[in-house]
Amino acid sequence: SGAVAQEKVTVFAAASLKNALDAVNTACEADVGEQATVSYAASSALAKQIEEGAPADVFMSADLDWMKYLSDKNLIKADTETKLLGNSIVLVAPADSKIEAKIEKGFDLAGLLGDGRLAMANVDAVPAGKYGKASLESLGAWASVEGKVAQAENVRAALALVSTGEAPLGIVYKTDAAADPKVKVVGTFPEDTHPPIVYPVAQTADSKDDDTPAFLKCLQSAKAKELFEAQGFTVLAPVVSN
Amino acid sequence: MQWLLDLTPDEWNAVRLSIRVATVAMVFSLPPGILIALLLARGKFWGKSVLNGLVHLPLILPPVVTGYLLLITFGKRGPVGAFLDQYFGIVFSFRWTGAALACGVMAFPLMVRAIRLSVEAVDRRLEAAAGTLGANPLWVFGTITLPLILPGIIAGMILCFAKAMGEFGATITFVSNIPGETQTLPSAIYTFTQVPGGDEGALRLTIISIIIAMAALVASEVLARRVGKRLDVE
Amino acid sequence: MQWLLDLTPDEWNAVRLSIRVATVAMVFSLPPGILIALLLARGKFWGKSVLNGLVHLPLILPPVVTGYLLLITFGKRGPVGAFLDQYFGIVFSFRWTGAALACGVMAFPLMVRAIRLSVEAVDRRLEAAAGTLGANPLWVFGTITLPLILPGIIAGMILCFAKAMGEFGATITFVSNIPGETQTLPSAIYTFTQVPGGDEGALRLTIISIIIAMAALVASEVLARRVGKRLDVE
Amino acid sequence: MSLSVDIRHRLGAFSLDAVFETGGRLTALFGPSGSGKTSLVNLIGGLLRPDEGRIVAGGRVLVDTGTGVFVPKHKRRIGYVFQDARLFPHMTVGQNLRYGRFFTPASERYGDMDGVVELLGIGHLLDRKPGSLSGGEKQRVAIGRALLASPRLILMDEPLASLDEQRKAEILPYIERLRDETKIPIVYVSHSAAEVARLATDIAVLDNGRVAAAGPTSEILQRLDLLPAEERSEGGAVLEMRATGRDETFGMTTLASPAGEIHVAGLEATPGSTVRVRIRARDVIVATERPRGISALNILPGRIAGIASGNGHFADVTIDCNGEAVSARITRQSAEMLGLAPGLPVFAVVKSVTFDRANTAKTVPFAGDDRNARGRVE
Amino acid sequence: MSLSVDIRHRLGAFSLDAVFETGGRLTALFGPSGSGKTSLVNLIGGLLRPDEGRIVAGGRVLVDTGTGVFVPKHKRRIGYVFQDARLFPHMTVGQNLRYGRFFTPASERYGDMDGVVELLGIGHLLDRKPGSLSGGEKQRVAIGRALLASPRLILMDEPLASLDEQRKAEILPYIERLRDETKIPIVYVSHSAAEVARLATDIAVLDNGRVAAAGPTSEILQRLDLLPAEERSEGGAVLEMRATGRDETFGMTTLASPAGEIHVAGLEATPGSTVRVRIRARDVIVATERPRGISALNILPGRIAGIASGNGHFADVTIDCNGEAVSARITRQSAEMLGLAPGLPVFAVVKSVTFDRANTAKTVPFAGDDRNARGRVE
Ligand SMILES: Nc1ncnc2c1ncn2[C@@H]1O[C@H](COP(=O)(O)OP(=O)(O)OP(=O)(O)O)[C@@H](O)[C@H]1O
Ligand SMILES: Nc1ncnc2c1ncn2[C@@H]1O[C@H](COP(=O)(O)OP(=O)(O)OP(=O)(O)O)[C@@H](O)[C@H]1O
Ligand SMILES: [Mg+2]
Ligand SMILES: [Mg+2]
Repeated sequence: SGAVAQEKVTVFAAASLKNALDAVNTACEADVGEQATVSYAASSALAKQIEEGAPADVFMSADLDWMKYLSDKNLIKADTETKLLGNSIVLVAPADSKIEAKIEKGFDLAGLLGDGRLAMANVDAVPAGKYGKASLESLGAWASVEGKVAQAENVRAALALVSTGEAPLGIVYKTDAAADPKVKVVGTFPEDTHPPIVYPVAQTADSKDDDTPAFLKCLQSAKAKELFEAQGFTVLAPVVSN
Repeated sequence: MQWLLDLTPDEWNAVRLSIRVATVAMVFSLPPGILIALLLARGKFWGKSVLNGLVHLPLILPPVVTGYLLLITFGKRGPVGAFLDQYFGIVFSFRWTGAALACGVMAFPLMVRAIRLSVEAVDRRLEAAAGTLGANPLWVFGTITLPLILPGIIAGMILCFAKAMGEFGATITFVSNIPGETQTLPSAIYTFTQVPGGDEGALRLTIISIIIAMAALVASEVLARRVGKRLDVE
Repeated sequence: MQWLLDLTPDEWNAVRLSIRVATVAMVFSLPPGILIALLLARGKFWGKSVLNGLVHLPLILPPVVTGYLLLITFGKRGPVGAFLDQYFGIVFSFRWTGAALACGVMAFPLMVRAIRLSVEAVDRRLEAAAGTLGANPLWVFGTITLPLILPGIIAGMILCFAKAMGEFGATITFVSNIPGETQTLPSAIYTFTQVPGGDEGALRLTIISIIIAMAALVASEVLARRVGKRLDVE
Repeated sequence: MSLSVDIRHRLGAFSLDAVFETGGRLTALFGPSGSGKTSLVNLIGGLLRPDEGRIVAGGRVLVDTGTGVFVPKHKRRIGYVFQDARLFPHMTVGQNLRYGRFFTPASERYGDMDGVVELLGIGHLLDRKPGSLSGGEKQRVAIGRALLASPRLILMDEPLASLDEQRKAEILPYIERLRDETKIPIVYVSHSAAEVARLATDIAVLDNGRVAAAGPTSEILQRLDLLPAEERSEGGAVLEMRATGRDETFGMTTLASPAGEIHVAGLEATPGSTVRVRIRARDVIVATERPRGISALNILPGRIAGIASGNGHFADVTIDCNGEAVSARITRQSAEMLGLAPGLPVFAVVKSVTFDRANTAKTVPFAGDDRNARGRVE
Repeated sequence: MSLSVDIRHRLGAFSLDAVFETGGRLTALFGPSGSGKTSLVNLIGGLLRPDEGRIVAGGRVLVDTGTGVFVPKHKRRIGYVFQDARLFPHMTVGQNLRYGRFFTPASERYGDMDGVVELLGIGHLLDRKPGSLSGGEKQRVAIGRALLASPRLILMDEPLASLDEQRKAEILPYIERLRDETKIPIVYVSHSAAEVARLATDIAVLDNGRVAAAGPTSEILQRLDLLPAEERSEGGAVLEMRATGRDETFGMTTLASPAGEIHVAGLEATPGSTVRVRIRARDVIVATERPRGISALNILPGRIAGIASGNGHFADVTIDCNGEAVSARITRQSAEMLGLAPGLPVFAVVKSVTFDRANTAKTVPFAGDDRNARGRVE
């Protein structure tokens, strides 16, 4: 069964894409001729695996850095790289929280936190954390909350800290917040306060599967757009019609 | 119950694969596990501390690091991986065999420790007695030492199996998370935890994983009791 | 060498914290570890299988799941966490104590197994002999059983320490990654592995982690040899 | 001090059903391998809990399944010398020896460490671990450990089995002194009839889990039929005699009883004291006329009371010496040749060197509860 | 078959320095506890590698530190009965018994399982695990296991220590037959002078790691001064006698030697065969005139050759019976009373029952290398 790469399109995708991509994958079966095999993991792990010769045809990263890591090493087909999806980050609180705030320059995040901690994904490594940190910096709030940040392994863990009430506030993707009834969105961080949140996609340099272009194309189809948006993503790439 | 078993084909694959991976990891790490446990318990050689350290390494390193080290060693382009591929046709990277390797490596310190403790508890005078009766060292090992360390072996095996059922950091880093090929139960659970609304799916797979491991655990206890009874002491 | 020790203050904190967390996890899980090992090795009670299963659970579950379970149990609003906070002022969430708890829980099955194997190897006739000499069961335990299971205890402790040096999945999920408070070495290493170009930093911290764990390992071997010598057998 | 045992206990296919009572100071358990001696001792020591029954030692109920009494072993204050030494492998010999002492209230301690260590010849071993001791060394340390726990009841399971005669000869008098000078009751398992005859005040003979016979040593040893065939040559008469005189030139002591006078070498007994003397049946020669010019010093006149010759080549002759019975085991041929028949006047000829140093009765008087008045050893 | 030992070995503070040679079939190692008997046996068995020295058994160099020879224990084909039984706890008694047999080439097997099992009385234990056996049962299984390995050299370390007399009496003849009918040399450690006297063709006396004396049994036992004080009563003369007749009525066998005739009960010896008879010094009565009308059947005339009375109350009298020496141990008082002096004609009176069944010499003829011509047992 070592011939995965020859039979099916193999996609290495950031774990946070699972729900949306599973749906799209099913919808695209007819167009591609088969369902793609999707391996979900952290973008970092996937990138390093591709570097070590993993049988991936498509790489979908949660941020631009790991895509760049591979393109710098000529491990992806540069002409196939597309900024596919976008997302936004929001400030969340437990559903029963009384906290209200308007996110704007100079807002008193530290005051809202009190003794509590601000749950974020890792601010150096995980995209959502990096975006959040950038936003807070540009809003002038970072310095006052830096010591109160609890950095989780990933966005989901950060969300769990808020939904269990451990942390009074957290910064997560809109897509995650929307689906969790135990948290409420306090506010959305303005897009211009952080680098664009982008999920890029590309075909790998080693990809030999003939169906790969069809799959990439389907990702940009109208029905895919619908499914991505249903999960709260914004679709950045223009729709390619058949 | 229906709810529990209402799995997608990929999830069924993950269940089957996990059992296979855990079993293979357990079985294949047993011989080297016994060997190294014997060496550590009884050997006197230069570099014993180094060997001991190496064995413990997977415990000390974050699983991601272990996985990464496996990836660059046993991967297609890694020195060992390339060698094995070329001369023996054995490929680990992105295969379930790689998952088994990762689980075996991660569980190895546990297995070695359990067996080693049993080896150290063996009354060597019994081995000497077997020697006087004509058994050469290999026979002594097979007929005396091995049966006497069975409790440790069983403990080591069940630890290995349980660990393999839960291991995911090294596995996903080494062989990724490819459904039907390298997606074990813990990887599948992890994937569920990474998306909104995945909790139910994660819970379901977790329960299945617990059931399998518990069955193995109970089997091991029964086996250990039977072995213990064979000793029939006061 | 200079390169190795050229750490940022946060990294130094992580080193110190890791040692502290591993030590505390090791020391505090020892008494319950011995107790439960004794129960499992010798007890005959209803629910023994359940206890055995519970002990193994952290091995079976993906660390993330264990971390999550800790979070909802020992967290601020978790039933146990709230109770401990209110009546004893013990808080785990976002504290290094929580990291120690997570490491202790993750290493618990290893510790219990090692001690249990030793307990099962104890010649109970020696305990009976001590009893005839006037030692009540507690004294028998302290003067006979405990010294005889020392090899298992040492093995359990070093396994716990090593595991705590490498544990990261449950820790970061439970108490997250707060520099100076809950950022242990593996968390710091993990962070490095998640950024492109972080390999060098990860390597440096990994080497430091290995050095610490190896020192502990060698110490444990020396200790075990000394204990073994105390038995002075043929 | 009395010991009363009435228990039933199953071990696999083996079932122990032992009933006996003894008021003696040292009760020997005697019987073939596998007859249940160790099991019985384990029951007395509290290492086994009987399926059913009752054990009372010195008025103290140790176990009674009827009333649910079971004194745990650490409260029984026993000194148990195990058949397999069971030394603590992680402690030095010295620590092993001191172990039981630690749990004894200082006021109840007796026996001194130095004395016991010297007696047992284990002074040079104190800092060693038991693992590398020789068989006999282990056994001696085990004896010391049990004795130094200052027990109120001593259980010894073949304590001297792996010791040479010299060592035994050194330790036996100590056990005799324990038996006679302190009031500590002793239960003593042994395969050696000589040892039992020398030490025991009472004997219980076990056979396949049942008590085949129990009673004072003199009674049991006189009944040769109770002993296994191979032990019978060790059987014989036990006479209570009084020391009447002492010849310092030759170191001989004269003992008298209604049966007559006998002369014993190397026995230290104050004149007037009572001494128990064992005359082994196999050491007695029967003569129809008083022998002259022979080295055997002891010639007791008597009359044949009975002849039993069930067993093959031998005849067991009982001689009534003025009211006391002396047994002789001779060949059937001799019995026939000499025309031995009940009523015939004969002489029992005994070499003096075959006497064992016997149980002297110069014990401290028994005084009520043994918890209050305890003799001291050393 | 000869055994030649010349080794030096240190164990902690103990040092063994043993040099002796024996051509006998059964060599007894005799000596006090801790004198190095087990260590010496371990060296012969290959469980210890000597610091220095050489051991040759039956022409085969087992170890020679000079030339670097060390035959590993599994190639020595020994049957070692350990002082501590060392049964395999995970195997049944039956599996323990068969263990060594499995490693013996079928052509070299001797002794049959059923016979040995019956002899040792362990038939009912075959399916049990050793853990719950009694002390004596363990010991018997250990003996069986060693014998059934069909060894070419048997090492027995106090094999009968924990057995009752009855069992011993059953097993001793078997060991005698092993010694006499097969050519397997036996090294036998024992504390019992009676056992040694009965079984040994040669004796090596160990004391504190040194060989104090070594030689044929008759020589060593006759030299009472070599024996520890407590063993001396077991010493005495060993006579080679020829069976000359048999009385079926009384089951008596007549044995003759230059010293005279003696009558033994219960000995099965074909007329004409040679029999070794031990006469314990303590069992001999010295008479200045021939006693009449006594039950003792054996009266050997002779002349006093010497009297030694160094030790306290006793005198050791050597009687020259027509060229053969018989020892008697009597009290000093008797010696004086009878006026014993060298040259005096006397009679040595011995009760027949005190004879042990002795070493019959009806062995298969020794024929060169013992590997080719091996007698069969059972
Ligand atoms: N490893 C060791 N280290 C130190 N001393 C030892 C060691 N092994 C044996 N000895 C000592 O050597 C001496 C001889 O031991 P060995 O077992 O040979 O005696 P033995 O003659 O068999 O005595 P026993 O009749 O009591 O069994 C003993 O004093 C013992 O304590
Ligand atoms: N747990 C058990 N299961 C089955 N049989 C047992 C068990 N324990 C003891 N026995 C049997 O009970 C019998 C009595 O054993 P015990 O140890 O009391 O004998 P003993 O009289 O001390 O013999 P020895 O003189 O050989 O030591 C033996 O036949 C033994 O095999
Ligand atoms: Mg016994
Ligand atoms: Mg010995």
